[in-house]
Amino acid sequence: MAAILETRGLTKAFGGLVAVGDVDFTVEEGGITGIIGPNGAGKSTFFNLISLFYRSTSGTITFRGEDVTRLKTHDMPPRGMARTFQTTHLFSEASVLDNVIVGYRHRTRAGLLDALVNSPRERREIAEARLRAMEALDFVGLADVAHTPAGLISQEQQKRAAIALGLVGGPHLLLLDEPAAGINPEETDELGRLIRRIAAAGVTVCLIEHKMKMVMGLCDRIMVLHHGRKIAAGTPDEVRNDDAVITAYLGSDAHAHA
Amino acid sequence: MELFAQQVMNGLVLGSVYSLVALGVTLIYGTMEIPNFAHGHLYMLGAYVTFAAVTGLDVHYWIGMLIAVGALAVVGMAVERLAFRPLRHAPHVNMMIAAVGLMLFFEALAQIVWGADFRRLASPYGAVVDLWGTTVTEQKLILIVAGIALMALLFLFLKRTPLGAAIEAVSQDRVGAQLVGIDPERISMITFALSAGLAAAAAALIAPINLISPSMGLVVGLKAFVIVVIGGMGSVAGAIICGYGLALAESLGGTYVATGYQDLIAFAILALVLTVRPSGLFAKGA
Amino acid sequence: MAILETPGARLSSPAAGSPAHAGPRHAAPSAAIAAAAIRPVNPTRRLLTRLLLLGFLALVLVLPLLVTNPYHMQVVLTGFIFAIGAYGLNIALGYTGLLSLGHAGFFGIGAYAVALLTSEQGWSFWPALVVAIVMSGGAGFIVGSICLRAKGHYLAIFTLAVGMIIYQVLDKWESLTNGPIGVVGIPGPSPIGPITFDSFTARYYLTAAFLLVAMLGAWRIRASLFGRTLLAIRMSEPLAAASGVNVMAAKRLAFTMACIYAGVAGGLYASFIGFLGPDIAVVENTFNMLLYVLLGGIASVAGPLVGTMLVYTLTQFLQAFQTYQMLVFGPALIALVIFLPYGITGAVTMIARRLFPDGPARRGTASAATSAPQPSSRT
Amino acid sequence: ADTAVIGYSGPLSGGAALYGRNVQRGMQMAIDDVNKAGGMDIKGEKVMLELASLDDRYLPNETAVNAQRLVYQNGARIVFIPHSGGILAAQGFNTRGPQSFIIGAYTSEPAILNQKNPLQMMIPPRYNALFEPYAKAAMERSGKRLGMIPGTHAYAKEWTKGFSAKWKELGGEVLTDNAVDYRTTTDFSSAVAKALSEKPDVLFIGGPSQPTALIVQAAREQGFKGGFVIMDQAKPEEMDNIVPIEMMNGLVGNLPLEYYPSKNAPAFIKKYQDTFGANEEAVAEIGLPYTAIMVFVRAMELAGTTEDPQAIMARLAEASATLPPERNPYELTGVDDDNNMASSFQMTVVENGKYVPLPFK
Amino acid sequence: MLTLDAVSVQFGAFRVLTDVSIQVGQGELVVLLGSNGAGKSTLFRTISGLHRPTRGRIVFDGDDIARAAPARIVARGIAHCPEGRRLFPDLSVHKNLMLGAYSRRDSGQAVDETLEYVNALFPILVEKAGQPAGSLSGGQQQMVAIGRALMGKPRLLMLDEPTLGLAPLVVRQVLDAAAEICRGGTTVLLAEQNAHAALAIADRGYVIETGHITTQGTRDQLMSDDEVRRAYVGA
Ligand SMILES: Nc1ncnc2c1ncn2[C@@H]1O[C@H](COP(=O)(O)OP(=O)(O)OP(=O)(O)O)[C@@H](O)[C@H]1O
Ligand SMILES: Nc1ncnc2c1ncn2[C@@H]1O[C@H](COP(=O)(O)OP(=O)(O)OP(=O)(O)O)[C@@H](O)[C@H]1O
Ligand SMILES: CC(C)C[C@H](N)C(=O)O
Ligand SMILES: [Mg+2]
Ligand SMILES: [Mg+2]
Repeated sequence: MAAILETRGLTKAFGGLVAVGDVDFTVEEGGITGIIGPNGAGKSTFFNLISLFYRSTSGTITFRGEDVTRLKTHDMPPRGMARTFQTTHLFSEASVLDNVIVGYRHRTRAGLLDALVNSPRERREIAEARLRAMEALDFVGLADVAHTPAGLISQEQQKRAAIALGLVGGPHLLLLDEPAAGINPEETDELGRLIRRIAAAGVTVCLIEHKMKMVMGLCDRIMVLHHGRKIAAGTPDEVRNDDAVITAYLGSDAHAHA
Repeated sequence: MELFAQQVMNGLVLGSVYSLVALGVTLIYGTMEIPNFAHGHLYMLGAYVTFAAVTGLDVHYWIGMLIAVGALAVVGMAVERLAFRPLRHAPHVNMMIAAVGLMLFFEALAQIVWGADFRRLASPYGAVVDLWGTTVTEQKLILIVAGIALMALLFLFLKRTPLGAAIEAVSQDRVGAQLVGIDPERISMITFALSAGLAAAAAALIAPINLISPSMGLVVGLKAFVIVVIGGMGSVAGAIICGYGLALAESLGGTYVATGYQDLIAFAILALVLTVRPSGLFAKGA
Repeated sequence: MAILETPGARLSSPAAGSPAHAGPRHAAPSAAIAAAAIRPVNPTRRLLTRLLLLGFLALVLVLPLLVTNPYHMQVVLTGFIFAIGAYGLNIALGYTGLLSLGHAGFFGIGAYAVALLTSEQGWSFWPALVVAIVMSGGAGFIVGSICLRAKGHYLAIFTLAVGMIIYQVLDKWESLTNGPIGVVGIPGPSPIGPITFDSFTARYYLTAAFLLVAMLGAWRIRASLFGRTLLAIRMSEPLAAASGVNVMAAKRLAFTMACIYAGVAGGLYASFIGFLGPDIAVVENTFNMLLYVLLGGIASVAGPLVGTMLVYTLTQFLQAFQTYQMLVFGPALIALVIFLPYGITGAVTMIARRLFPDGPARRGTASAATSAPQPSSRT
Repeated sequence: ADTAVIGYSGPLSGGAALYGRNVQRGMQMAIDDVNKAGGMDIKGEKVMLELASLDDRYLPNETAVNAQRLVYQNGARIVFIPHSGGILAAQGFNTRGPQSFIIGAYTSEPAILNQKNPLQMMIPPRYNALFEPYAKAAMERSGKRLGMIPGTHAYAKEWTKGFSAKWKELGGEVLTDNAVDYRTTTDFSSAVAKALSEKPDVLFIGGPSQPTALIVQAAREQGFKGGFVIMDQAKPEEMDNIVPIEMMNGLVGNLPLEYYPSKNAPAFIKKYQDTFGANEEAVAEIGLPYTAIMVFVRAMELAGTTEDPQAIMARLAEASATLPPERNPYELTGVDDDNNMASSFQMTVVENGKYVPLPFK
Repeated sequence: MLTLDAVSVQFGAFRVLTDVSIQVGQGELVVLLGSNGAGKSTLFRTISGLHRPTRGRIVFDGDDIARAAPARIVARGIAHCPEGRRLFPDLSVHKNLMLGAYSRRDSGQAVDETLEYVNALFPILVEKAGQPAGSLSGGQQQMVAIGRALMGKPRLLMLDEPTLGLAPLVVRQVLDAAAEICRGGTTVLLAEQNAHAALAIADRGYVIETGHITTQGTRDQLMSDDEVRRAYVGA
C-alpha cells in the first residue's frame, strides 16, 4: 500500500514547549490509523499541523505525493484531506444541512458574479451541493434532522454531523480528533461501525482516541505520542504490549476495560 | 531644545488624561468587551458635575472632584443596569447602537442642563511655574502626578486583588465565574462604576485647563478606544503606555511634523500598528 | 448499494477532486434523498411573503402619485439613498460578520468622486458614477486586504480608524477636495436620451431603480453558494477554513461589495444634494447606517430599507422636540435594540413562524422579503 | 393669511449648537418685537410673524430636508440658514420646484454668492472685507512677524488664506501655520509653544470665542508680549469673560456692539440682556439676524405680500435702506448689489484694558 | 446532606428533567449514570443555581436552595466542576486555581494547603502554572477544572464527566482522586458515562434517562443490573 500522508521531522514549538518534536509518521492509503498518547502528548497539535491549521516549526508534510508543508488550511480539503475538531465544532445557528453544504463548497466554483446573475452554474451547483450534503447526512444517519439548527441536536448527533461535514467533499483522508469523547459505550460501538463503513467506502481514516477498546478494535496501525515524540508505532497488539506505552499511557491493566 | 522640553511636558499632561480615560475603556471594552462608545460622554459629564459642584455648591476643587467621581460611578452603574445588561445575550453590535443612544442622550442632557456654550472652571492652582526651561501651571503638574497615582492604584487593584481577578474571570467565562462563587452582575456593575469614576477623575483634572462643553467627550472617547486597541484589548499596561505614547506623538508630531493633524496622527498610528500586528502591540494570548 | 451512494465511494471514480465528479453514476440519486434536501416551508407563509413582495414593488411604483408634498418626497429620496448604503453594510456585517465602522468613509469616496468629476471636470453624472464605483470598490479591496487580517474588535476599530483617516484626507487635502469648504454646485444626474432628472419624480424613479437593484443583489447574494460561504465565515472562521473555504478571499470580496454599495449611495447623494463637505464621511454617519441595518433586521433582505425609512421618519417626527429630541431619541434607540434585538423584520419573521410553522423541519426559508434573522457573531 | 412663518434650519445640537442658538435667539427677538408692535402691515392688514425652527446639526442634507419641510409643511417663504453648506444645498432648489423661497443666508462665506442666487440675502459682512483694515491696525501697533494658530474648520481656513495673503501683500512676514481644531483640542499649549518658538509680534487666532480666549491665555502664560488678530467668529466681548481683558491688550477684532457709535445699540443690548440674562453678550450672531428679520419685514410691508418671494426681494434694497432706527441696532445703511446686508462693519483694538473703536479706512 | 425532591426543569416547551428525586448523604460518593442528553449536566446546573427548577425543592443542609443565586450556593459549600470545563482561557493556570478559592473566607495559608493538595493530585499543573489555561491540552484543561473546583474546599463536590477525554492512566488517577477526596470527608456527586470505572469507586448510584430517574441502588445492585451493564458498562 502507498503512503497517503507522510511527515518527516515534523516539529511544533510553542515558545519553549515542544508540543510535537521531530515526528516521522506515515499513514498508509486505506484502512484506519490511530494516534494515542497521554494528555498533552501533542496529538491534537499533530492534527493541527498536518491539516495546516498550525504552521510547523520545522519538518515536511507530504500528502498524496505533494509537499504541502507551506500551503494554507483551506488548501487541504480540495486536495482531499478533511478533519473534525476535538471539541465538536459546528455552525450552530445554521441547519445541519447548511452545515454540511459548507463542507461541499470547495467542490463548487460559483462565485459572486454567478450569485448576482443567478447563473446556470450557480443553480446547478446549489442543487448538487444540496444533494451531496443530503447523501452525506443519510450516510451518517442524520437525514431526519437535516433542517434542524445544528445547535439543537444532541452531543452525539453533533459529532456525526461534524463527520458528515468532513465527508461531503469526498476526502481521501479523514482526521477525527477524539470522536468518541463523551458518548456512552453503546453509542461508541455505533460510532465504531460508522467509522468502519467510512473506511470500507475507500476513505483513509486517521483518528485520535483515548477509548482503548475502540482504538484497539478499530485500527490497523497505531502511533503512540508522548511528550510530542513518537514512542511507538505498529499494530494494536504490538502497541498494547509495548512496555514504554504501558508505563506512559495505558497502565498495567489496560486491556481490562475502558 | 527648550521647545522640545515644553512639548514633552505638554505631552505628559495630555497623556495623563488619555491614559486615565483609556483605562476606563480597557475595563469596559478591553476586558468585558462592551463597546461603550459613550465613555467619552461620561468623561464630559464628569467635567460638568465637577463644574456644577465647585460653582454651584461652591465646595473646594478636590471635594468637587470627589463628588464628580461618586456621581459618575452611579451613572456608570445605571448605564450598565439599564442599557447594557439587558443586551448581554443580544448580538454584539446592538451594544454599539445602545452606546450611540447613550451618546446622543448625554450630549443633549448636558446641553439642556448646562447650555450649549463653553463653561470654564477656574483652577485654584493657576500659578505658572518654570521647570527645566518649560513653563507649566501648577494645575498641570497636579494632573500629571494625580494621574500617575490613580493608574498605579488601578493596576494594583486589578493584578493583586481577588476582585480584580474576578473582573477578568467574568469577562472570560461567565458561567465559570458563577461556579467559583462570583456574582457576574455585581462585578460588571463595579467595573462600570470604576471606569466611569476614572473618566470623571480625568475630566475633573483637565477641566481647569480646558473648556467644558457638551461635545468635549467624543474625540477623547474615540481616541481612548484607539489606545486600548493599540495597547492590546484588556492590557492595562498597554493602555497606559499607549496613552502617553499617543499624547507625546501628538504634541511632538504637532511641533516637528505639522499642526492640525493631531487627530490624523492617532488613527494613522493605529492603522500602522494593526497592519503590522493585527491584534495589537501588547496583545496577550494570541 | 447504500455504500455506492456514499461520498467516500465516489473517491474511487477517476474524476475525484473535480466538481465534475458528480458523474453519471450519481445522475439519478434516490428520489427520497433528493426530496429531503428541499426545505419544507409553510405554504401560507411563502404566499404571504410573495404578496408582501408584490405589494412593496407596487408601492414603490406608484409612490410619486400618493406623495405629492416635495418635503415627503425629499425624505423618501434621502432615505432610499442611505438605504443603499445600509445594504452594503448589511453584506459586510449581517452576512459576513465584518463590522466596518469606516463605511461612511467609502460613502464619502464615492460622493467626492462624483462631486469633483461632475462639478470641476465637467464630466457627466454617469461616467462619474462608474468611477465612483471603481474607486470605492478599489479602496475597499485594498483596505480590506490589510484590515481583514485583524478580527472582531480589532477589525471594528481598525475600520473606524480608516474611516477617520478618509475623513481627514477629504478635510485636509484641499488642493483636491477644497478641504472643509467642500464642493459647490454639483450638477444633478445628466439626462439619458430624452429622460431628464430635474423633477423630483424623475429623481425618485432613478433612486428607486438603484435601490431595487441593490436589494436584488443583496437578496441574490444571500441565497447563493457564495452567500452561504459568507454566513459560514460569520459563524466560525476556523471551521470555514477547515472546510476548505478561502476565508480571506471571501471576506475581501464581501467587504469590497459593501464598499461599492456605499460608493454608489455616495454618488447619488452628492449629485442630489448638490453640495458636499467632508463631514459626510464622519463616523456618525456610519453609526446611522448601522442603526438602519439593526433596527430593520440584520442579515435580512428587507431590513435595511425598513430600518432606514423607520428611523428617518422617526427623526423627522422628533424634530418637533427641538433641543429635546435626542433626549427622546437616545433612549428610544436603546429600548429598540433591547426589545427588538433582531429588528423589525426579525420580529415579523418570528411571529410569522409562530403563526405558520414549517413542516417537520424546524427551520424556515431564506425568502426575499423577510428572511431568517441570524444573531451576528460577536464582531 | 394672518400669520407669516419665517423658517430657520440651523445647528441646535452638537458642536455648533451655541452658534445656531444665538442666530435663533436674534430671529426670535425680532419676531417678538414685531408682534408686540402689532405685527406687520400688509396692504392695511395686520399680519403676525411666527418662527419655525428645525435642527440640522450643521449637515447640508439635513438642511435640504428641513428647508423643504419649512416651506411645504409650515408654509414659510423665507428660510434662515446659518452655514454655507446648508445654504449651498438649499440654493439647489429655492428658485426651482413648485414653491420658490428666500434664503436668509447667515454666513460670511463669499462662496455663496457665486451662483448669483436671486432669492437670497447674505447677512454678515464678507470676511474678505476685513483683511486689510485688520492687518494694517495690527502691524502698526505690534509689528510685522505674524504667527498663526487659527482653527481648522472651513470658515477659519478661508480666513487664514485671505488674511495671510493680505499680510504679505502689506509687507509683513507670515510664519508657519499651526492650525488646531478649536473644538477637539484638549490642551492648546503645544500649538502655542510651537508658534511662540518663532518669536512672532502678532498672533492670528480665531474660532469660537472661549477657546480663542484660552489661546490668548496660554500665550501670555508662556510669556508672549505681542498683539493678536482674531477672526470675526470670536467675539472680544465674550473672550473677556474668560480671561482678564488686560491679557487681550493689542488685540484687533470686531467692535462689540456696545461700543458702536450707534444710538440704537444700548437699547438693543438692554433688551437682550433683560430677556436672556445680564451676562449674556449681544453678539453679531444675535444683532445681525435680528436686523435681517426687520429688513424682510419691511420688504414684505413695502411689497404688500408675505407670499411672493420675487416681489419681496424686489423691495429688499429699499427696505434695508429705510429701516426704522429702533429696528436697526448697528445703524446699517442698506444692502450692496450682492444683497449683502451688513457690508459696512466696525473694528476695535484693545489698549490697556479698553476697547478702542477703529472705523474702517 | 443534599436532597432533591421532585425537581423538574423545562426550557421553553422542552422539559429536560421530570420529577427527579435523589439523596446524597454526608460523606457518600454517589454516581449519576446516563447517556448523552439524559439530563445529567442539567441536573448539576440546577443544583448549583444556573437553572431554576420549574417545580420541586433542593434541600442542602436543611435549607431549600432551589432559588438561591449560584454565588450563594458556592459559598454554602457546593462546588461544581462543569461539563466543558468553563476555564478562564486567558488567565494563567495558577490564577484559574486561585479563583477557585474566591468565595473562601479562611486564611490564605489554608488556601495554599489546598493548592499543594491539588498540585500533588495533578503534578503537570505545576509546570504549566504560568501558562494560559486555554493553551493546555484537552486533558490538562480537565485537570485544571477539577483542581479549581477543589480549591473551594467544598463540602459537596459535583464532577460532571470528569474523565471526558482523559488518557486511561489519568482516568484512573482522576477517579482515584475522587475516591480520595471522598475519603477526606468531602461528599462527591459524580456524573459519568464510563460506568464501569465510576461504579468501581461509588457507594451508590442513580441512572437517569431522558430526564427521569429510572434505576437506583448500591454499587453492587447496579453492577449486577443487566440493563445498566448493557447500556453503560458496555461489557
Ligand atoms: N496554542 C498553544 N499554545 C501553547 N501551548 C500549546 C498550545 N496548544 C497546545 N499546547 C501545548 O502543547 C501540548 C500538546 O497539546 P495537545 O492539545 O496536542 O495535546 P493532546 O495530545 O491533544 O492532549 P489531549 O489528549 O488531552 O487532547 C500541551 O502541553 C499543550 O499545553
Ligand atoms: N439551555 C438549554 N436549552 C434547551 N435545551 C437544553 C438546554 N440545555 C440542555 N438542553 C437539552 O436538555 C437535554 C439534557 O442535556 P444535558 O446536557 O443535561 O444532558 P447530559 O446528560 O449532560 O448529556 P451529556 O452526557 O452529553 O453531557 C439535552 O437534550 C439538551 O439538548
Ligand atoms: C463659523 C461660524 C461663524 C459660521 C460661519 N458663519 C459659516 O458660514 O459657517
Ligand atoms: Mg487533543
Ligand atoms: Mg453533560
